[in-house]
Amino acid sequence: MNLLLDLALVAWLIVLAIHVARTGDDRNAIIAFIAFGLLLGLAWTRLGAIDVALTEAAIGGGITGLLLLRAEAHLRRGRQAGSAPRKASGATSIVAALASAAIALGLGLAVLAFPSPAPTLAPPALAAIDATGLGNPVTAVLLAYRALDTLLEKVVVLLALLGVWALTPDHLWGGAPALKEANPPQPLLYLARTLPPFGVLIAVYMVWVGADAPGGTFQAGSILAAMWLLVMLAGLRPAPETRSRLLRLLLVGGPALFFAIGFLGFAVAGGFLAYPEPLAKALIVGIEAALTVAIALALGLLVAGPSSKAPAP
Amino acid sequence: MTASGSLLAATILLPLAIAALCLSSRFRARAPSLLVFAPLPALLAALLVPDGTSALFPPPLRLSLMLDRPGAILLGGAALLWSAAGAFAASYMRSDPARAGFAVWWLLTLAGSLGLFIVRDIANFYLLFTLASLAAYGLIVHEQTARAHRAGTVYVVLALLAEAFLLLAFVMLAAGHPDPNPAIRDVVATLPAAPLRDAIVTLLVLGFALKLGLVPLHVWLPLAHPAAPMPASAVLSGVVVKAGAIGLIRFLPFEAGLPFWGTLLIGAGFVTAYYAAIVGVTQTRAKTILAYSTVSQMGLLAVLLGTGLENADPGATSLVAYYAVHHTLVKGALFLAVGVLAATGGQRLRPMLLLTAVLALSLGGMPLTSGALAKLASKPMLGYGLVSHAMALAGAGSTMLMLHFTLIVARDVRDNPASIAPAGQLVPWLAVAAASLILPWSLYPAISGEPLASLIQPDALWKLLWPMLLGTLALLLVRRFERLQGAIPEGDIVVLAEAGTPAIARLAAFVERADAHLRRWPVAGLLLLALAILIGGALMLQA
Amino acid sequence: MTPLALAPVHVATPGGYLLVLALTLPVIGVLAILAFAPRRARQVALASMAAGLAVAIAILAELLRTGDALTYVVGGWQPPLGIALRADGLSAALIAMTALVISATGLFARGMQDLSPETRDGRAATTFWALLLATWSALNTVFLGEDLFNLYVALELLTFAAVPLVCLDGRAETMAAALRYLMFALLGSLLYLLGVGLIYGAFGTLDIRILSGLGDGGPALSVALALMIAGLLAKAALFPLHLWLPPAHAGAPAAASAVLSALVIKAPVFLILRLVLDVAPPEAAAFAGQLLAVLGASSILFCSVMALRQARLKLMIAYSTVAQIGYLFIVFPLASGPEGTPPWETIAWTGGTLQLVSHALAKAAMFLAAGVVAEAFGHDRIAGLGGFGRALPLSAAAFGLAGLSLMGIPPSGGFIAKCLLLTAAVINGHPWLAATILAGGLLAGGYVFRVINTALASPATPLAVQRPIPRRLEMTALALAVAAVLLGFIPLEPFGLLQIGRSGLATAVAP
Amino acid sequence: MSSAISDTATLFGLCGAALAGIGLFVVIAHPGLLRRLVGFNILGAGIFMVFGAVARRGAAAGLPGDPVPQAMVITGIVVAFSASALAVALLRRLFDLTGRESLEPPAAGETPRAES
Repeated sequence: MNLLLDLALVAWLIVLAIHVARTGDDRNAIIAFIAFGLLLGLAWTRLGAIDVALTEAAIGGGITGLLLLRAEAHLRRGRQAGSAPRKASGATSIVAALASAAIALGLGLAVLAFPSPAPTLAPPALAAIDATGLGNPVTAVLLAYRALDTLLEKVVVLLALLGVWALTPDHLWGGAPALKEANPPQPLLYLARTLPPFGVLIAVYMVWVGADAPGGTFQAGSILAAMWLLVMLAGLRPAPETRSRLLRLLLVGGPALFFAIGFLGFAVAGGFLAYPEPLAKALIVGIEAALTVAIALALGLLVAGPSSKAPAP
Repeated sequence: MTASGSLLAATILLPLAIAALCLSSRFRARAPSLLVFAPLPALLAALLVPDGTSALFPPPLRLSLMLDRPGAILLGGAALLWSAAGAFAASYMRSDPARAGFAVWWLLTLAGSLGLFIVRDIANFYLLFTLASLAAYGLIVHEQTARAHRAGTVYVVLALLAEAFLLLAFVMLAAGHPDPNPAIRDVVATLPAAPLRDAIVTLLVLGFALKLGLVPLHVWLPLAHPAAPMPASAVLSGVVVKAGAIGLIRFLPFEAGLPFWGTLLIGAGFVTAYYAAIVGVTQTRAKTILAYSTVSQMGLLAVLLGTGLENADPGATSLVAYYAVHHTLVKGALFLAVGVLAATGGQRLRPMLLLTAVLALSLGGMPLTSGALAKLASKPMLGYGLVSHAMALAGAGSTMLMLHFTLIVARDVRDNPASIAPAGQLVPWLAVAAASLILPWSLYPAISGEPLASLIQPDALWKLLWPMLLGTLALLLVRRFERLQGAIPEGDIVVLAEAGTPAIARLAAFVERADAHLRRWPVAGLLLLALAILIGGALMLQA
Repeated sequence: MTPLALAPVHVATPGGYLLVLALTLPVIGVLAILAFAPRRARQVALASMAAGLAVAIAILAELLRTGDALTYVVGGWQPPLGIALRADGLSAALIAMTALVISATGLFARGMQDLSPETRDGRAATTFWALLLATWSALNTVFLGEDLFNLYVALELLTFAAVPLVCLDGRAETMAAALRYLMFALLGSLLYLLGVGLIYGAFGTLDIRILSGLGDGGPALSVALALMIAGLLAKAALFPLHLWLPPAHAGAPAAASAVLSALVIKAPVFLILRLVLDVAPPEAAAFAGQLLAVLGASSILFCSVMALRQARLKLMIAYSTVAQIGYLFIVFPLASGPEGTPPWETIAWTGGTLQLVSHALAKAAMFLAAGVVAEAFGHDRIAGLGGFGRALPLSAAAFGLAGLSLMGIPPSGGFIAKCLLLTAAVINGHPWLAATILAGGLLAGGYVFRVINTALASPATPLAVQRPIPRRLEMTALALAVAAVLLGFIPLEPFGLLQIGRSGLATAVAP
Repeated sequence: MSSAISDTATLFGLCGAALAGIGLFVVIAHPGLLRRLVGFNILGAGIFMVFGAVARRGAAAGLPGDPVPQAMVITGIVVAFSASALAVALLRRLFDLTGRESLEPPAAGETPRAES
């Protein structure tokens, strides 16, 4: 029964992906991709990875979808009438299809050839979790065992934001991005008024339980970002100016706290990014809280794009 | 460090130091007047340092120097010419706004070319060889004319080619050696038994022959030497080409001998000597004729080297050095003469023309001149067979070429207004001319082992005179055919090579089109996947 | 079979904390720049540079003092669960090189920004400092990382820092160049990531040191290595995957070009080296080495010709980068010494490293000099620069000296590098590689001389400087070029520093 | 590891392989930059799914999957999103400046908008 469900899921995913490849219209492709992202979330639950499923659904499908849809709309508005979307030439397509198929085949072979029993780090991850005081092994991996990756990845996000901001025309630098829809439809306004309080609540809850149960800083951050974007899209709150001091301090605050506690480890726990055992959980949850704010802001601002209004004098 | 060692080191370091001081703009203005002093350590070293002295400098310099007899002879003659030409340059370039830059290139070339005569290890030989080659480029293009740029381009291309041949040869020579930077002598000793012997010798001969200007690798020389300012032409033709000679002296195994390669060098040498004489006699510019004469003379040098290599006669190296020093001084004096004569007119012209003619005919072997000495000294080694006769015939060719030169110079200066060249040019010229007459006499007994008296015996004189008469006759014959004058362009077969340029341009255009195609996204993307598939497939098949 | 049964392979060494500093200090500078006002950006950046330079020197000194690699286990979590950092001799050399080039570029950028005070605290200037520091952190992480996924994050950090550098000036063609760069780099990153997933699936660990001790991974390892190497090649812009490099490196501001060409593309090359040397099984390494050498040789020949054909100075230098990177790939077959000699004890290993470092210094010098030229005359068309040597003698000298190193003319680091590679080619019997090395030198001579000739020319109307250039700005390029030349004085034999920390490794190549 | 878990993991692993292939195809063959970005996201999803299969196969000690690759996927998703955002911003700016939506020179019949 479960296998049938899985097969159907896989079939849908592949059909949607092929649709993205074949459809002539970008908007059509993006909508298919959003559906694909949601199904992907479902697939992740089938793979026993609730944390990933939440992240995938929120970021992979939702926010990425929004980003792409906005871009598509922008291009559509600016496009001249009659410039038809281009398609790849036939020969290129055939060769590319063959080459991609060969790669997929190789991958498939590799997947089938994985050793059995599978090597796994689940037991040691679980064995070491007591030292962190956490209950969710994924959070333990993200914020303790492989905290360096997470730390660098936070910097990656900030850097991407910096890169987006760097694309601002010089006279608009430091101003605010324009996110508001020209005529926000009523349902959007309604959602933007009602959803955010619940969203914030869910996010806070997620950070809190993320230590022990599925959920955590990314998931919470992306939900917060989604709420914020909703508010900005509906025009209930303007997007902040990118030069705003508070904004920048909040953005930097999460990673900075992470670094600070990491360096504190030198003094009290014998090494960088090491946590003193009794305080480990408290410190980690603290870091997560600060990171959640930073992530939410960064994700929202990444969707909002470079500023399009000159900074207020 | 002994005094001798310091003197040897100063040979290289003093010119480099002066060049480095030119970074200061105040010093730079005075640099040309110092050119005369830069080669003095070399001169002193050649005179004072005993043969066989060596000096080692610790890492990171890894420099080791050694003075032997051929090196000392070449070093002394070259230093003399460098010094005199330096003095000449200070006067000649007086009003050239770019003379400071000229001085820097001069000093770098000087350091490289003199250092080559005394360097002992293989890496620094290459370094100094490169220094001399590349810095000479600055001298060649100094006048910034279209001619100079064409000459410079041809020169650089072939110089870099020579570098490439030599680098590979040196690396192959040193590859089997435990010391990463061995002494040249040590690796050459192992050369005859080396597994890649013939490849190495091919590369060495190609590399040095390019420098020496052996036909058909000579094309750059008649373009480059005349393009430079007069004093620079003198040192390029007099000294810098000898880098090829010292290279062959140092790197060919004269102890063990290589008969095949000896014969090959003899053949190439004669072809060069005759070919350059014949092409040279069709030329109409004095400096170009001198350049062809240099090519021809380097051919004769190659004959001497080839003979030594064929007979496994290490003594040949001293003889080659002796012949080379004769050419250094005479050719240097002749180039300076062209400069001096151009600034001279009226009554004073006649004695100067006479002296120029004597110098020119010295290359043809005129009795009592250095040319005669050099030829007589080499007679015993060449024997009395075919080679000896061919050599005499080459003397006839040289005589023909140099008479042609004298006539051209005389024609060029016929209408000069009455004046006299400044002393700053006249004195250096006379000094080199005098040295070219005296120095070979003083060295003769040591080189040939025969008393000076043997030089004035009648049969020795006759051996020298009949080729000269033959050469004179040949010239008279040539001058009957007016059309021959200017019939062959300067650099002769370089024109053929340049005809190949469109093909190269087409190839380059093809590369450009290919690049534009490869850089298209789908193509590059597919290539990326293809690489992944190729690597993956191969690894899976292996596993 | 499970890696857990093994004793810890990484034992933290006393100086290990230096590695953490090398990795984190520049990033902290980025955070500070974001948090502070724009006008503070350059002070923060210069302070971070001083600190970073000191750390790099300390790492090198510590390595030489102890004669052993530095190791740090982050958070005390032993791999495979945690992440380790490790600096062996090669890493330390690269970290020092990075610090040197970044600091010089920083000084240059400061001087360049001083030329136009009105934009000094503007968008491009402020962003540049943050991106420069981020690049530095990313590079150090790549050179120090032992964990393949950690290296993935570092590579992405590098991409995200490098791409905006390309289009800082905001012109349309640099946008296109940046976008093309970003897309191809992403493709490369994703292929690499795919390989990481397969390796984890096969071995349950991503630690290179643990992996090097494990056996054959079957098809999964083969596919993984193929994908990772191909992906990294895309990021290294080796021919024929160089589509993005020339416009990106030529379009960026001079200081950015210098960092991109000198340092950024070295990161994927370094990772390929580690994969082939430490992860791939011997036969796979041998095959991959052959293939990489073929690509490297094609790169040298093809892109040198392209460099020769360029009308613009910066494009010429950019193509030269692709050509010079080729030399790093022909090291692979050359470094397989006689039976039993591990690669890092061969002269080719020293030669390759020296080529990497001397190219970094020389190429940075060239781009900075070209930047000065473009700034002074308002364009960089070679045909229109006749006689620039008279107006900018120091820049012309810097270009010439750097050119010596690229051509492999003594005395320079490039010469020693090419000499060692050539010797290795002769000893190991690779005549084609030897010929390629020489031909590449000749072609490089061609394009360098073209510029030198232009610099020395004296056109009828002397070239007018549109904008006076302070001497100090020119000195930076000259200093880098001189450093490239001074590298020519290291000994002509396998270099001790580069062997530190290698010998303990159970190697894949030497059985 | 039970065989059901193993089957699911393998199934999704193969699905990941297929998705990666489709994503690669879109990225390489499609001239439109926006579609290429969608392709990148599909390629990324495929890759993450291979990680997911690996994680699922590593279910042990009472955990439904190996947490280490799961954590990597979370990191990877955020990085992939950042890349998409940067690419979109670049694309929009390029479009605003030139009217181009693709990096290849426009095919015959298409007229590029005047440079602004």
